[in-house]
Amino acid sequence: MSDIIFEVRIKGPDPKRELIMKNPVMTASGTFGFGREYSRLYDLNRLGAITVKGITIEPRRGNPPPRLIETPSGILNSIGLQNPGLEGFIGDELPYLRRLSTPVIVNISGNTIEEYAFLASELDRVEGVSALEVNVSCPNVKEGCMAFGIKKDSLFSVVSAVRKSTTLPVIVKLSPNVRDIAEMAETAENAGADAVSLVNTFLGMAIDIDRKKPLLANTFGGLSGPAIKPIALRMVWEVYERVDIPVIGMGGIMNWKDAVEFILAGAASVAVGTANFVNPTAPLEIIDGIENYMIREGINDIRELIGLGHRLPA
Amino acid sequence: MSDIIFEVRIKGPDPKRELIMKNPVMTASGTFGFGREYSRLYDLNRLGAITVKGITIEPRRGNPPPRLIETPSGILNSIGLQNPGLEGFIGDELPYLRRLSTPVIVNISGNTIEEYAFLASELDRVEGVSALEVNVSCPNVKEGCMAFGIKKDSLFSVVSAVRKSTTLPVIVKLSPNVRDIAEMAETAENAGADAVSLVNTFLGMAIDIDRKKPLLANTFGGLSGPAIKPIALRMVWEVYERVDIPVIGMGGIMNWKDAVEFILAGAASVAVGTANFVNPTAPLEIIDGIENYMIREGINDIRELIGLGHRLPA
Amino acid sequence: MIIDDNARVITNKMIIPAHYVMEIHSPDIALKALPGQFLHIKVTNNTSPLLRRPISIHMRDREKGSISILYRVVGTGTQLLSHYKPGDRINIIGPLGNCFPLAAEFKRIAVVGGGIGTAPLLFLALEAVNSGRDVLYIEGARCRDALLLSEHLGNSGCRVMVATDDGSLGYRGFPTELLKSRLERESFDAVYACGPKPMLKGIKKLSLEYRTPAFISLEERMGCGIGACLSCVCKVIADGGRGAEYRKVCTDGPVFPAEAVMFDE
Amino acid sequence: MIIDDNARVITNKMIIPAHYVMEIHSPDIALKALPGQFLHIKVTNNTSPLLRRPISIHMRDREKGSISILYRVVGTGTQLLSHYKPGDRINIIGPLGNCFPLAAEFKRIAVVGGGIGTAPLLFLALEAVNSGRDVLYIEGARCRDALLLSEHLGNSGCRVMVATDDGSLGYRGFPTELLKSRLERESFDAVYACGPKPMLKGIKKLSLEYRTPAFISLEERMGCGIGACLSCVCKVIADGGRGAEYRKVCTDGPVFPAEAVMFDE
Ligand SMILES: Cc1cc2nc3c(=O)[nH]c(=O)nc-3n(C[C@H](O)[C@H](O)[C@H](O)COP(=O)(O)OP(=O)(O)OC[C@H]3O[C@@H](n4cnc5c(N)ncnc54)[C@H](O)[C@@H]3O)c2cc1C
Ligand SMILES: Cc1cc2nc3c(=O)[nH]c(=O)nc-3n(C[C@H](O)[C@H](O)[C@H](O)COP(=O)(O)OP(=O)(O)OC[C@H]3O[C@@H](n4cnc5c(N)ncnc54)[C@H](O)[C@@H]3O)c2cc1C
Ligand SMILES: Cc1cc2nc3c(=O)[nH]c(=O)nc-3n(C[C@H](O)[C@H](O)[C@H](O)COP(=O)(O)O)c2cc1C
Ligand SMILES: Cc1cc2nc3c(=O)[nH]c(=O)nc-3n(C[C@H](O)[C@H](O)[C@H](O)COP(=O)(O)O)c2cc1C
Ligand code: FES
Ligand code: FES
Repeated sequence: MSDIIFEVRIKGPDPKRELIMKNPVMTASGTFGFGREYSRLYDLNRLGAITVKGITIEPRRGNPPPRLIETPSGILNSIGLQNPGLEGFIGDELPYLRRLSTPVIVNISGNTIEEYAFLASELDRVEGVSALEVNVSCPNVKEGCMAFGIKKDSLFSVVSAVRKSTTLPVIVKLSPNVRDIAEMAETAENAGADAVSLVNTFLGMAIDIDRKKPLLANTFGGLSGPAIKPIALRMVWEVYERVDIPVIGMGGIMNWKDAVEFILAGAASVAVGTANFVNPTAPLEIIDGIENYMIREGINDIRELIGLGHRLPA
Repeated sequence: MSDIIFEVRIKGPDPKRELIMKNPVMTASGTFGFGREYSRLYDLNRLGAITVKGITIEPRRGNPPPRLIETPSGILNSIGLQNPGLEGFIGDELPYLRRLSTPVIVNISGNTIEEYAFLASELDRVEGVSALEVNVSCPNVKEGCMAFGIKKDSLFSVVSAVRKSTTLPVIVKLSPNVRDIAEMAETAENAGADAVSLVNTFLGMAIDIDRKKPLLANTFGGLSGPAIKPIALRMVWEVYERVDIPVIGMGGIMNWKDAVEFILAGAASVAVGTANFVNPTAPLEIIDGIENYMIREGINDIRELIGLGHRLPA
Repeated sequence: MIIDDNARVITNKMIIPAHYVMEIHSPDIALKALPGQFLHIKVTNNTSPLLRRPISIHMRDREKGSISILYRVVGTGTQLLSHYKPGDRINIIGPLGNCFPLAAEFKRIAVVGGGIGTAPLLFLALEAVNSGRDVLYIEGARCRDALLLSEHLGNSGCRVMVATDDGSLGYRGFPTELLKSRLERESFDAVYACGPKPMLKGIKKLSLEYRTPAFISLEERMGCGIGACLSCVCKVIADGGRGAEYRKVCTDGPVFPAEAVMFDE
Repeated sequence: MIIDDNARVITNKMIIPAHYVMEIHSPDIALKALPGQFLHIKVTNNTSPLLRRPISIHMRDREKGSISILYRVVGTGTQLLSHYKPGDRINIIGPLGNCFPLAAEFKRIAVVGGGIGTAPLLFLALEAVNSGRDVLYIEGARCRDALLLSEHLGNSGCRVMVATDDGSLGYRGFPTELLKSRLERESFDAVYACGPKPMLKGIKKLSLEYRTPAFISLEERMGCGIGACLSCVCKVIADGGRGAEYRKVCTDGPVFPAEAVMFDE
């Protein structure tokens, strides 16, 4: 390790409960299971943070297969929030995660505002949870979730309810399926979010021309991967200009160069999603790559890099 | 030619001015110049229709270069509506196009509602113009255009104004940079559109990590190509369920299989855009491919295929 | 541990049209691999096709430190795979998944492969023979020229039978029919199968009918290949037959007890 | 007509590290090609990289019906190009763009290539010599080992001079400086150049200073390559020097009169 200041912090209402990441690279929810899977490939303690698969109060079975379709430079998924539920998570998954030095961010979803608030208050005092990510942007479930994230008033209500239920740092995960994502980010900020993360997947589909029906059993799915990177990057750029809270950038980050683009656009931290499937050690390579880039560019503190793209003269 | 009914019609207010395409394949505005360029490669009379580059009243110089960036399975462009203006188009480009048997659709853009109305009324009686495509979705110009297409009230006003100014079939080109494109399509329909075309490009960007600035001189650009296909297809699917006017589908169509997906999703006609750059004879291969598919599937009339994906049992 | 290896291609040869065997130098994977496991293979450095391709381990040679795959070219990914040349580096992750359970009490077994589904079964059959089991190996194919393995198995110690759709060699008909006729005559402690879905359905039926445990290897589209993304699920019977749940083909499988698998119509 | 050809690769050889010459069998393009024109080349069948790559025509052999390109591997596209083998098919569109104007009155000419910019100039120089012109060919490169063409030109009838940044061969310094020293001593009817932007700026300056027409070949990112998409524009002087407008490098160029080109700072 060099002298580079690589630490990223997300402050919540309680100064003692700040989310402290040793580097700006985390994993994106739903692409990294509950961490354990990838621990068979490398030491998870190297990561800045781990965001786990989206959790609901009750276990969910998810959507029928096929749940995944490859598209040009992207994938469509319709997992449908299959998860072991709050208790299953706390009982079966968290004990392992707790042993890591890497902070754990729990991604939560609900069908109602009350469900979000309940999850937040239940997780508030659970040891080993460092922050909550409020998923109001999953396009793969019939009720709730994305429905909350694409309208200002419901977004405000959900975030306010979560805010009142926990003193953990609250990250709001924004949907890109909106006209003006910066406005949504602003709404989340006004409702008490400590950070916003973006983007979740774009609603998409594919059709089987032989069967003449949608390829995904669920008709629609969420598009992720390098295909969406240009749009995700633009959204991070726009949001950075409108809010004062940290922005966590994601969407198609495959390597350290992509990550640096997001940081220059304004991301205080980046999340690696689909890339984990293609190259499981991508997060580590991205950590090293950003650091080497900073050394090469003579930038000592990651904070100088964040949003630098906006500040340089044309 | 087989006995397949391949003709597609878009009816306008004047029964004598119907847009009649001999096949469902047209070119997408801005990717095919004014046709002449591609006539050096093949006979343009084979196309269902030609949509020309977006026209404004006055000539426009466009944005500074670089105007094009390659992204994973896509491109970002920021041409900025460089065009010879209405007079230049009528004087220099239309005479050539008029000699073709293929109908010509003129894509129009304005900074104000009055400009749209003026263009529509001027083009109304110009020989050789078969339909107008109202571009309320170009993301690459500072004023007007996309600003009109992403809000319902302004969209309604522009389309109504154009509708009043011409008896040509009016196609409204929708922006995908909205939350609910079906709602926008409905608005266009209510304002008098004879068809909707979608999608225009997605607003995106790329950053040069060496210069630490946006790669496109114009900061943002429009994303097109196969990367966006899953989203575009989903939007066509949604719009088809909400409007009764024909839908012209586009966004990442590279080959006949992609085109068939759009038709199954509900497109009465498809437009080929970025694919022209990659494979200039793509439109011809798509025409042949759709026809062969119909023969193989025993479908005699293209109208049976349109939206078929919605009608088959699960 | 899962091994992430930039491995060297030793050979990559077409054996019959559109079917290739690639041998890859990867000592750590060769050491650990079990029959039924698979590799997750990166076929390109570009972003399209984006995902890795899951391919079963067809053979391994511990001494040489190599593993082989047998694959059929069906699309872009397998096409790209067929372009690798000896000496090229290929990124593989493995060994992944569970394996065919060769329980001690399974002394007489039948192995049934249909088409390319035969790929993971050679490894299994050879391990079974080497551990002193009696192995009947049934390979099904469209026609004589589409058979993949029979020769290799010739002097392996397996009993080999062949079913071809057109009767150009061996039994005329499906390998399940051939298995059924054997089940009428002899009994097996376990059946192992891999192949197209209708064949696996047939195996499940026979397994129930003849009360013989059967283990089938499933395919599903995969993202991560290591159990993290939940893309690759199949439906299995849960709650003692009253319910259903989704299990991951990549880590709970690819091998499942036939009776547990719910084939949707 | 523009020719869209699924052409056969004849050879594809590295000449110095990262630099290749590919010869392609394409009789129709060979017949029509003019010096300064380019091909738009499809480098892959996948969607990434999506766009074709513009590469100048380096040589042509009408009898053989072939054209050659000289290219430097700088990214994914040119990397893929370097993997083509003799016998492979490659899709090319061409010949595209305008050409270096060899007006009848241009009897004594200077041709200046910097780095890979020398690629389109061999074709030009040989045509000029064959039509009885006096040609001074200046090639600039980083160092002796990076020189691309000098040998080919050896017995072509051109006068050849070399400039290397490090002085390892010929003049030590930029090719523009070498040209300037020639312009002090002899006069040319026209100068033709291709190379990095700073070099082309230098050529423009010399053209104005020595009142010698100069024609420079520009590069810009291209979409269609045939004038339809307006991606590839460069800024040129318009309205008799009072205004500026954007012209398409693919069809209005790639060759422009140096004096017309506006180089932004
Ligand atoms: C655990 C496992 C082991 C496998 N072992 C082998 C093996 O040993 N040898 C071998 O040849 N193949 C094997 N396969 C299948 C192999 O993974 C696919 O054939 C391959 O991924 C196709 O890639 P492609 O790019 O060539 O084809 P694509 O262009 O991706 O697809 C071609 C066709 O196959 C369908 N398809 C692709 N992948 C899957 C999938 N995973 N499930 C269902 N349909 C699919 C597509 O929809 C399409 O119709 C295995 C699959 C799994 C899940
Ligand atoms: C008319 C014309 C003729 C050309 N002739 C030749 C030739 O004869 N030989 C040769 O080696 N090259 C030539 N080039 C350049 C060649 O097209 C590029 O080097 C090539 O497209 C790069 O592709 P890539 O995928 O390898 O690199 P990429 O990965 O696409 O890019 C590598 C680097 O080059 C930059 N770049 C890529 N394309 C361009 C461009 N068009 N303009 C400016 N910067 C770019 C990228 O931003 C990046 O920094 C020519 C270009 C033009 C426009
Ligand atoms: C298979 C899969 C499952 C996902 N599940 C979740 C989830 O449970 N909760 C959530 O907020 N986002 C989920 N996402 C979205 C990702 O966290 C991420 O926002 C998105 O994939 C964009 O990043 P990427 O392009 O790097 O993958 C999922 C994505 C994928 C591909
Ligand atoms: C270079 C370029 C220029 C374009 N110019 C216009 C335009 O002038 N008017 C318009 O309505 N759409 C324009 N478009 C959008 C296309 O018509 C089309 O909607 C979009 O590219 C999506 O289709 P594709 O993915 O097949 O390219 C342009 C697209 C590109 C790539
Ligand atoms: S492929 Fe990711 S869980 Fe199986
Ligand atoms: S590349 Fe399309 S106009 Fe030049």
